[in-house]
Amino acid sequence: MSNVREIVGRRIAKYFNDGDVVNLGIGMPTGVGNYLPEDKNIILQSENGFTGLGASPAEGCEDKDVTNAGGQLVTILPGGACFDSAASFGIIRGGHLAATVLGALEVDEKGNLANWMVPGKIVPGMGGAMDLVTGARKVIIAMEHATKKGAPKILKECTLPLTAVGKVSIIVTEMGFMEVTKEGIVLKEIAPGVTVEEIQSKTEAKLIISPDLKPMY
Amino acid sequence: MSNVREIVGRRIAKYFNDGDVVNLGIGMPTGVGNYLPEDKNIILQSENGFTGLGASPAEGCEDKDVTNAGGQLVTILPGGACFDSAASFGIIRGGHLAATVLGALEVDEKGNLANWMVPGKIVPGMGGAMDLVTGARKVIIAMEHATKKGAPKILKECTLPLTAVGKVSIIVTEMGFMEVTKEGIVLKEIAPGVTVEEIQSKTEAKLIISPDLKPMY
Amino acid sequence: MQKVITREKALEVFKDNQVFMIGGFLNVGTPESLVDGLIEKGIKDITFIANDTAFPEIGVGKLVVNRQVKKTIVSHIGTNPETGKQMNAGELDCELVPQGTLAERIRCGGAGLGGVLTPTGVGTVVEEGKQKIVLNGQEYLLEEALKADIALIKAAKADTFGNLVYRRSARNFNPLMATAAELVIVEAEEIVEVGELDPDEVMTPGIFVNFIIKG
Amino acid sequence: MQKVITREKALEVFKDNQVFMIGGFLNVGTPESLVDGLIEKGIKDITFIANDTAFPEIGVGKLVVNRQVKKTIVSHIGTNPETGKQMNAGELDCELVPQGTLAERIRCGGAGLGGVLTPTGVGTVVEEGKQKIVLNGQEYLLEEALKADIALIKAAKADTFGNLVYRRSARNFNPLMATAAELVIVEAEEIVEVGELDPDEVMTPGIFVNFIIKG
Repeated sequence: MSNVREIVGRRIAKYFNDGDVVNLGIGMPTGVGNYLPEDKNIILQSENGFTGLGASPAEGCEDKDVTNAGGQLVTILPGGACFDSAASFGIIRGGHLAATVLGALEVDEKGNLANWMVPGKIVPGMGGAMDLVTGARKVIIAMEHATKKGAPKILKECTLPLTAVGKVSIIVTEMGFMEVTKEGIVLKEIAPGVTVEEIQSKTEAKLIISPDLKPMY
Repeated sequence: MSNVREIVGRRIAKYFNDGDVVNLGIGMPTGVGNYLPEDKNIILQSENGFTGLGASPAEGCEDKDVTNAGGQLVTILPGGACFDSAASFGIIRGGHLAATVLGALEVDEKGNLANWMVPGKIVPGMGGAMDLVTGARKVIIAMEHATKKGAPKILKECTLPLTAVGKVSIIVTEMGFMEVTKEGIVLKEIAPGVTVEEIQSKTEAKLIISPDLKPMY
Repeated sequence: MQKVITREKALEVFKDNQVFMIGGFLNVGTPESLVDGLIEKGIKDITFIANDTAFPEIGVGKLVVNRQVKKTIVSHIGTNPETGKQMNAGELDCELVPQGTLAERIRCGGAGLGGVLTPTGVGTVVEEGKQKIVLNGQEYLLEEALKADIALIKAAKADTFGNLVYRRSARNFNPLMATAAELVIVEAEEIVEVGELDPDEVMTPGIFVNFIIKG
Repeated sequence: MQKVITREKALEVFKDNQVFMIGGFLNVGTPESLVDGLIEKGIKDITFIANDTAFPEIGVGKLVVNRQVKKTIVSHIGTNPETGKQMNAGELDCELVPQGTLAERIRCGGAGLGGVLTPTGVGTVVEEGKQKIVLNGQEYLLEEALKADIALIKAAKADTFGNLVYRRSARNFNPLMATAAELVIVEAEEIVEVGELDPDEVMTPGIFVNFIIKG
């Protein structure tokens, strides 16, 4: 799993352009922050109310009023700015984020996403996820390719209650980098040591193999 | 006219309670600020973006960034706060003003107000007036009782385009203090030297004379 | 117009069956001393509007565990399993609202707006029972204003008139909620005299604030 | 990502037929050097969204007098008789919007909201052509979002990343407009290095800002 986080995190971190404003969701997406390229200025937005999200504080430098959206103590980098929740979601909903990275329970070939509840079981609530998926210019899913039991999470059609309709752009798992297009899900990069057959066998949706398929690093 | 301003200003200033947040419109209403009682804390809100509106600055103390809604240089008192236009009208529309004082072209016995345009002639625009009239808990009209030509401004029904419907609570002129009720306009106080016949003759709406009619000071 | 009062005095306004807005995001920026007051007073049938239900033993989460809460309107309950348990058992009415929508609904309540049109939630269960309005080919949900009887607000600094300054991510829902309740009670880490705050640094104008306690 | 540029460079982005949002309230908080740039460049068929049309010889008012303006969306034109004259002659399309509604429409444009429901204007000519929606017995007008190609913003201070601080009543529409345009150009009285502004004093986060000139 830690290996999955690193593979996925490294690949997504490479995706961003200089100056991009990005929101990283809780869990695996948060880990993307560890791999941001040093030669680009990627600004992280934290939906609880600031831009310029930085690393965990050094011991003794913790500030009880500076946490990420998961409640973990973090730092604010020089150039950061704080705001209230309405302004924060104005940024998110208003299309001012180049991208958001979120986890998924299910994602499908129409770009639908389900990541906020399993009826009768877990109902954590949508928090900021619905706004993030609706408003960010690119929605990038970071997740393990299949469930712990091996069941596909990339489906023809989501079965769980949706977070948003048709908004997912990119899916990155430990097996590959995929783009959601009108024609379906295109496998553009495949992880070293993984075959096209293997990734398809763990994917319910029929993958379109890019004629230009590359290894994923 | 300067006498009218003083009579009207003094009477309205006495109307406020300690702690009231009040917005004074441009023109005669602004003058109300000169007569605020010293023993009460009346907070003036300026719709261009602050609370704690104070008097004109002393010479040499002008600040180009501190003006009232009429563009005149003013001051901000200790305890004042600045905000943007959306927040300013949140205060106004949201019922957080105890009262607004505005001028009128016409006002009628149903509490309708017309003060923002004369079709084909002057169209200054409504500025903040429509929001003020809609949102303030009390709408107080400060004006000369009749037009310069002597025509009534307090009508059975407004003829000019309305600023808002049924929102006027109080009308104060150099002739009297009137309250708009469901039954009609009640004359509650009359200026010294003015008779009931005189004020009625300059008023199109039929005035209800308060059984408790008092002199206006 | 003495707004700075004792905690004891502030707690006297709490009654059963009131609707509260309570600032904070996973307890960051939550007025904990006031929330604890709801527990001390044994206030029942609380409805609270907040970002989340915090944790079982922290902040507003304690109210849920204590079964003092009739209804919550929040965006997230995942950090407090007790909320989900009571909800699934039909013992707690829990309205889940997307976080950005929650912020806007509260802001509308304070700003005299009836509601806003948001694209968030279109095509999901969130749209159930709501008007859908199409503008320029885009679908929006009409989300209505929220108001409360009492807002419990946490500030870093207050002057004695109630002008407030928040710190860092402890700001979150506090300035919005301070506009949307009949009565606004502030728990401030520091209380200063009028005139000590620059008008430009004030984040909530004092005109919104009724009472201030030292927290 | 060098945001601080020369005035000359900034003016190069202006083209005929663009929609501008221009901060200011009777010219307080108006980016005058940028507005003068529109005159110098002879830009035509401008649509501008602003609080007012200022005065004939000051700020955005000069654009009207110069007949560079096709349309304005403002709350007030009384201080610039030329606007009314051109409007009455059918030479200028002037949409008059209540000031609070104008602020909300711009905010909606920046925040991805389709519109808001306001009680302001109900029963007046402002309601013409608009959807009226009744909630809990109260009538509201549906007022739609506004966006622009370019926002011209005046700030007291900017850091080189574009974090902005406004002063006193010069704030007005500036922070709203900075969120609602494709391109945001700031005229700042003072430009400081990144890190010199405290995150809590920033009123417009730098992520909204494309270019900064010294004004």
